[in-house]
Amino acid sequence: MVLENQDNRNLWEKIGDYFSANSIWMKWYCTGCGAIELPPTMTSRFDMERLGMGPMATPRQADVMLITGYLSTKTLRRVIYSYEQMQDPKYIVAFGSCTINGGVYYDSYATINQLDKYIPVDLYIAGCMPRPEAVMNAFADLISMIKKGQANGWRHYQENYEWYKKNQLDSLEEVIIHDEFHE
Amino acid sequence: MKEVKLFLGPQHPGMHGNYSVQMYVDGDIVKKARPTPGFLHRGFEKLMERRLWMGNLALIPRICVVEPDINEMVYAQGIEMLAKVEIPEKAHWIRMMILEMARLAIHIMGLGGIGGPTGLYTLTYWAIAQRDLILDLFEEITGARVYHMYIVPGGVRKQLPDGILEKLSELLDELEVKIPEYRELGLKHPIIHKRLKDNIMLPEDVVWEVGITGIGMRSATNKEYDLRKVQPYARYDQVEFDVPVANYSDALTRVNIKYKEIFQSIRILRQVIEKMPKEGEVRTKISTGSALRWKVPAGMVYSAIESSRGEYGYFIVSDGKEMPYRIAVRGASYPQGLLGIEKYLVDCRIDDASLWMDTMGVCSPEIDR
Amino acid sequence: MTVMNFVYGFIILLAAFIFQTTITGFNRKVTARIQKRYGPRWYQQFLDIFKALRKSSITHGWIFDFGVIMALGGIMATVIFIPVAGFEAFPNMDNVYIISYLLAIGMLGMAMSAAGSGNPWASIGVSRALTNMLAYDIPLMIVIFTLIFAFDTASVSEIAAMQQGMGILGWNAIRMPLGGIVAFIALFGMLGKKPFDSFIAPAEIASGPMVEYGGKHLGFMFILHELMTFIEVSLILNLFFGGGSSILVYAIKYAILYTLVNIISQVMPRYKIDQAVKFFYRVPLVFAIIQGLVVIFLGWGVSVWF
Amino acid sequence: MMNSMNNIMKQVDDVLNVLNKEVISNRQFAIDINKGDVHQALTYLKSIGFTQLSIITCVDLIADNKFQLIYILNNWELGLFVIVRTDIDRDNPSYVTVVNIFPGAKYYEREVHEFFGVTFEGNDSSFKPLLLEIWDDIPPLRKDFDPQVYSDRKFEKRDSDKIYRSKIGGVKL
Amino acid sequence: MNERKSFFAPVKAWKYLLKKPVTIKKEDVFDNPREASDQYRGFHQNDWDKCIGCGTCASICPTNAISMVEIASLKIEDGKKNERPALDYGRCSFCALCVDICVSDSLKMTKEYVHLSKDIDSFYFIPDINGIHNTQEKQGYVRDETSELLDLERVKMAHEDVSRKNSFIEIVKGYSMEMALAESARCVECGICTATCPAHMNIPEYIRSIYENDLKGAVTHLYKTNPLSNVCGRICTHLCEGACSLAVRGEAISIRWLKRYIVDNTPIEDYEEAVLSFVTEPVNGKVGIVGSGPSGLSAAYYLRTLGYEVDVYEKRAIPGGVISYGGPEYRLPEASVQKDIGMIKKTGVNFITNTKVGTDITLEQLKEKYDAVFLGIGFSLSRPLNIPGSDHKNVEYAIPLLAETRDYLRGSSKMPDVHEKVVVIGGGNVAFDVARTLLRLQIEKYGKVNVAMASLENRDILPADLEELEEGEEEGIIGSFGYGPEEIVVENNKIVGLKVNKVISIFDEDKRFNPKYDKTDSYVIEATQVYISTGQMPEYDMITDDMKEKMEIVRGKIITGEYGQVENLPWLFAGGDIVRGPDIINGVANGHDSAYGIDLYLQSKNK
Repeated sequence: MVLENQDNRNLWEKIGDYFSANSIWMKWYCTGCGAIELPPTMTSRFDMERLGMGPMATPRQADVMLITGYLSTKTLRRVIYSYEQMQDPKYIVAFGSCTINGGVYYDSYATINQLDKYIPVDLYIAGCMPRPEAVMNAFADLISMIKKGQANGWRHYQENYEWYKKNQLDSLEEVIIHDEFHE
Repeated sequence: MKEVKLFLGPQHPGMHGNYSVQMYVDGDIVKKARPTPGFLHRGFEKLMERRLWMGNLALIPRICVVEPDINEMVYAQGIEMLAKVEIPEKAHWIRMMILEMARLAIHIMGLGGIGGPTGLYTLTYWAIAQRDLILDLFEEITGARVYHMYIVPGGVRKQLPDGILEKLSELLDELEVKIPEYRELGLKHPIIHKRLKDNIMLPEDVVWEVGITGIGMRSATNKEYDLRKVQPYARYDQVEFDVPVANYSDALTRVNIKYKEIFQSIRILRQVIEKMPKEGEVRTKISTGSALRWKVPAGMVYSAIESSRGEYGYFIVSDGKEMPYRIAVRGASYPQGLLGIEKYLVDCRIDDASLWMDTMGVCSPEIDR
Repeated sequence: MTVMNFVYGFIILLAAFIFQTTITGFNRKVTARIQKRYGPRWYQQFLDIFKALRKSSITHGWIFDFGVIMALGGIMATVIFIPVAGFEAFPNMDNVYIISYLLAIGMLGMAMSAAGSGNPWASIGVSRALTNMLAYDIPLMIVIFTLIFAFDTASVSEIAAMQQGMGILGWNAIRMPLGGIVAFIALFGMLGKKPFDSFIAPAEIASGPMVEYGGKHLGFMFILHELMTFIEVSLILNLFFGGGSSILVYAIKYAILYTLVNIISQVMPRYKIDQAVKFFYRVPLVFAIIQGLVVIFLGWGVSVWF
Repeated sequence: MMNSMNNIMKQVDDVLNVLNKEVISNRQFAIDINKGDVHQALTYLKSIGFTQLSIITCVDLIADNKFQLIYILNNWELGLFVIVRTDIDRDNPSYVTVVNIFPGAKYYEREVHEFFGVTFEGNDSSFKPLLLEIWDDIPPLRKDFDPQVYSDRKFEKRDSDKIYRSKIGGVKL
Repeated sequence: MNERKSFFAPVKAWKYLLKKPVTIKKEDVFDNPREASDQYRGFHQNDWDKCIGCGTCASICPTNAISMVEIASLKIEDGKKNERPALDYGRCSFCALCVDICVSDSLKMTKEYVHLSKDIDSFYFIPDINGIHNTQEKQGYVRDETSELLDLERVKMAHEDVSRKNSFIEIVKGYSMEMALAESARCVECGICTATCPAHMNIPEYIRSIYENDLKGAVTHLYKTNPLSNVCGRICTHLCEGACSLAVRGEAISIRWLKRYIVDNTPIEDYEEAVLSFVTEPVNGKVGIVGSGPSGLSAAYYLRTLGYEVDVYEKRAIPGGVISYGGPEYRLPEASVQKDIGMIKKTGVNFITNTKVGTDITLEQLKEKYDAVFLGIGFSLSRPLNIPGSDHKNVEYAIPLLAETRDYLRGSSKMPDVHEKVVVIGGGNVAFDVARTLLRLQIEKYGKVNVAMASLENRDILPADLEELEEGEEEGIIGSFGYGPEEIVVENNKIVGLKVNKVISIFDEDKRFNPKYDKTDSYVIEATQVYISTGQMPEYDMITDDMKEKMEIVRGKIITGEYGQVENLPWLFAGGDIVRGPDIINGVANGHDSAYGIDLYLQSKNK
């Protein structure tokens, strides 16, 4: 892991991190059931945009990917695929129990147990599912982490690409997505 | 022109939930569409065979994320049918209240949901914030916003907190004022009319062919095919309500029916508040002993109720042990989400694809399980 | 042409960017209010743009890159020719033709770049965007030609100047109400505001042309978008709403016009692209032709009302 | 309501070769049908008002070495459910599709194939995967499939014991 | 059907431009997140003082999120484990089933719901009263009567009504199958009972076997640790029920009656098969056992199952010791005693009855004859009471009476001589056994009851079980509890009564036995016969003096090693009352332990 307390960013990177922190676009991808608390977070009641966050339609534009709960292997392939499409710096926030140790589906044949084996996670939120307040707080935390230059999961992914790939292949057999589904 | 293959989802803003439709388009017209479910497959049916009858309570709400309560109800009802348990009168009324609140919540969200594909985001923002007030009420009754785990086999989990009926009544007053604003903004909007009217049709024979239930079915057949009327469960036979129907099913009709059902739910809730027994037990045990060792007599039963999207059923097989032998889930959106897409998304425009999902009510987690 | 012209041009460019981005940020708050919430900080739009510029980028071939540069170049060039309250970087070159021609370069650059990304959503988006352009451009051009006919000049600043002096009554939007309506509606189409935003509809085609842009490309696209908005709003403001006698008046009118467009678009769903074309050819086109006929044959609205 | 159900049951009994009847509730009954008679039964039931196919599913009766196919039909007019059951061989699970009677069966059968490995003759798409992707084990809803084992093999779990052990006597959160 | 179009209706939305937004204020989201509702299922808290470490929460947890972690700093007490639930927020689904089922009412949920971290370890925590962030958050979801998941009420056991006193019919009727299934379903399988039971019986396992209606399996579980299940199913002191985790808030499981259900209802073939299934191939080694009481029988059975040749010496005609001669018939019918002993006989244990070690054969001879000797002679003598008049011939002791009565009921002896008016001194279970036996004999002989009791302890601290007191009084015993005997009043060489004084205190400041009386409150209980039941003591006459020198005997009990081995006499093992005090289940446990010890000893010797 990158040493977190050591702040060896230069001025440009610090300014860059300031902008990154205050304008986080999340990817519009509801991977699991935690996504049901995202509409309230995004919309008027909790108004995520106050933090400068907003949903973005495509992975290319997004800064943060929210893994909202369990991931079936089928989804994980897409998640990895679109995570790699995202532009650096990029962050992952994992929601709820399922991403940490499998959650309710710990013995399921279709869902993974530990997310951080496959993609680097910057922040976990406890709860099943986390309330919008918890989600908002997580975003605030993420912002301060980015400001301090501590959200370096993407760098970790680059540096340990082999390790991540191996884990991905171990669990998924293939990471490539097949779309010849019906015909 | 060559057909282009497009993926509507799983990572697509027009797709609600983690679901995918592969579309082969010619220009803007969909020539062929194939649903791709399974992104949310967790193997519920297998996992439920490995949990205690009571332990499954933690699992079942998660089958359908947007409307968890129907799962609890249908599971509890099935077990009660197997165990031949009569639950207390008050529990029936509380269940009905929870179910109607849930229906209210999902219908409001669905009403706002048409704002997404059509671009009327203001409506979405309003509606979801409004729904949150219902979730607050849920939190007070059940202890959680989304996964309530409140309707349990044998009744409901706890007594209602004090003063909750008054709060509900106030909320209903507020909704009766606020919901018509959605009509002003949305349903009366000329452009919404343009986009929804005579569009995304659902003919009656298709309903029977595919097996679509719920609003889709009622909007096409002009019959009150609502399990609440046809096979009343809980105490739906003791409250008055109408089932809005139509004989011409375009997207606008379906949205309008949804709008009207909101007011029917409010009407039911008002009657529940009035007629609910003030005193009384709310739970009986389905079996003797501690929950670790509750047994359900052997047998099989199909328990079904009316969800916001149609007939929602569990087929439960028990072999008399502490765990279910087999549970099969009939997600209400199974027909419209799979065969419905394959057959009837054809010749729609790309623009309408996500509206189709919206107005038909396709809930991906219950298809995938 | 001197160095000073270029300095002025640069100043306009910078001012236009800052001004428009601020107005956009302000309008995000206005939008939020309609949606019953508080919304982002007023300078959020700046943060978004700089954030995007800071990110890493990926290229999808040189057309993709070149298209962005070309679009940005075209648009920046256009901004320089926009007269702002009588203040021009290159006097006497603010010809409507030049502006619309340069604007088209920007549009085409975007289209080229988006198509170069190879994403089918982008292709659909581009085709929609061009269809959309065709839809609003015909009525708008008819009205603008009418204006040129009426005022006998193609200079934007002159047209703007001619509307001043009679207060609100001097505005072309009042003098030629049908033309004003057409221009106002066309402004929605130009800005890609609802109901005419089907080419970037996120829920339908995943932001269309923008789908493959990320990082710096996206940052440039944002800058481009701000500048383009400035051009389009300024053009309509100058041609139909009397421009501005001073920078302040201009800025206020600009802000009001843009906010009006925004709050209207917030209560609008979007048309499908075919419906948008049908709409433009049914209402604004007819209005534009009537307006043209009225001006040419009756001469109403040319000098004064009636 | 009980009456109409009794009438229907009587009718069904008269027309079809019903092996076994079971009243489940006053709106629901089950009939066991021979493997060969299911199509006739479904056609007949459809003709008397059971127009909607609610679900096709399967139960793995591993003790009897059988699969039990379940067809649940819904009669909206009378508000009745009927559960049609038939047993098929578990070792060579294959059956004939009912898509020609209920087109909606297409995906249900495909799912049964995926979860239990029952093949349906005449439903070409039933052999394709539906919910799973790159599946490499026996069909998962069979009783002899243990998801825990599969999960342990494929998806590593965190060693919670180790984490707890490090906490005892140590810092509590 | 559908709404009409309206061009200007949507514009009404603009009114919200100037209205206050519905958005929750920043402070309520970030600084102090909104307080959740009163029922909110947030993070856990656990009151360690209340928690007994039963692990029921871990059993119900549908997500396997709770594991029980041993906390070294906690003491192990009866009815408490030194484990505490630890939560894995990588699993928890916040269903609160753990809260609903918590037997000790210690696990609760708070209103706290925000926990964010990059550090995965922080999602694993062992909750205490302070919760996850050590902040003592407000309580959220708690269990109440409605959400209760336990069954706190026992299945009522049917008893014979008061007419039972007319005969020695067994009082407790036993569970029917439905009752036993219902009772067994209450168990939460915490295993605290196993830890408390001296014999460490596999209680949760056999209760589960009952629940699964697998009686043969249940018998197998019983015989793993207790070969006297028929006896223990009836008259065990059931320490387990005192420790039962359900007893914290409700009624303990009727473990004893369930055990009895097993032994009474298992078909005899299954029973025999299960019992004999433990017997292994014979091995080289002979063990002699002195005394066929519970510990002797237990040692004999386990040694036999290990393959040793076992001889049991019994001074009386029938083996069993206290179980054959001590317990009253109405609690412990002859048939069940004989079933246990018969089973042990069937395993091949050789009983040598009517042979008193010390007189008929000496311990030295046994030492020569056997590789090891187990001493399980029990407390066979009554402790005498030295008050004036206690040397009268009509002053009788408990043990002879009980033994004679058993013999009388077997038909091998005449009826004990019971007077019309009797008084029993003592307040323990044995005293009640005596009193109630006397009462039945009186009815048989005279047709009416006149039995009085006197004990130092008053009703509140009576050593006997409450049900003994209740049933005894129901049958007609007149008790003077809290009145200590001063003298047996003898007039004309005939006992006329027992003079008692009110007891002020039993123990002095040093907690030594030293009763103090209030002489002003005293009276005479009329009786012509006095029975003394104030305790038993061992009879060590077979142990020679030089052996006695080598062993350590403290207050009548032999000090042994862990497995019953006497320290300086490695061939000698002891168990039962003479090691642990009067209790059948302790005897069984000692016997089992000693069997293990003997096996170890013989194996090491044979090497």
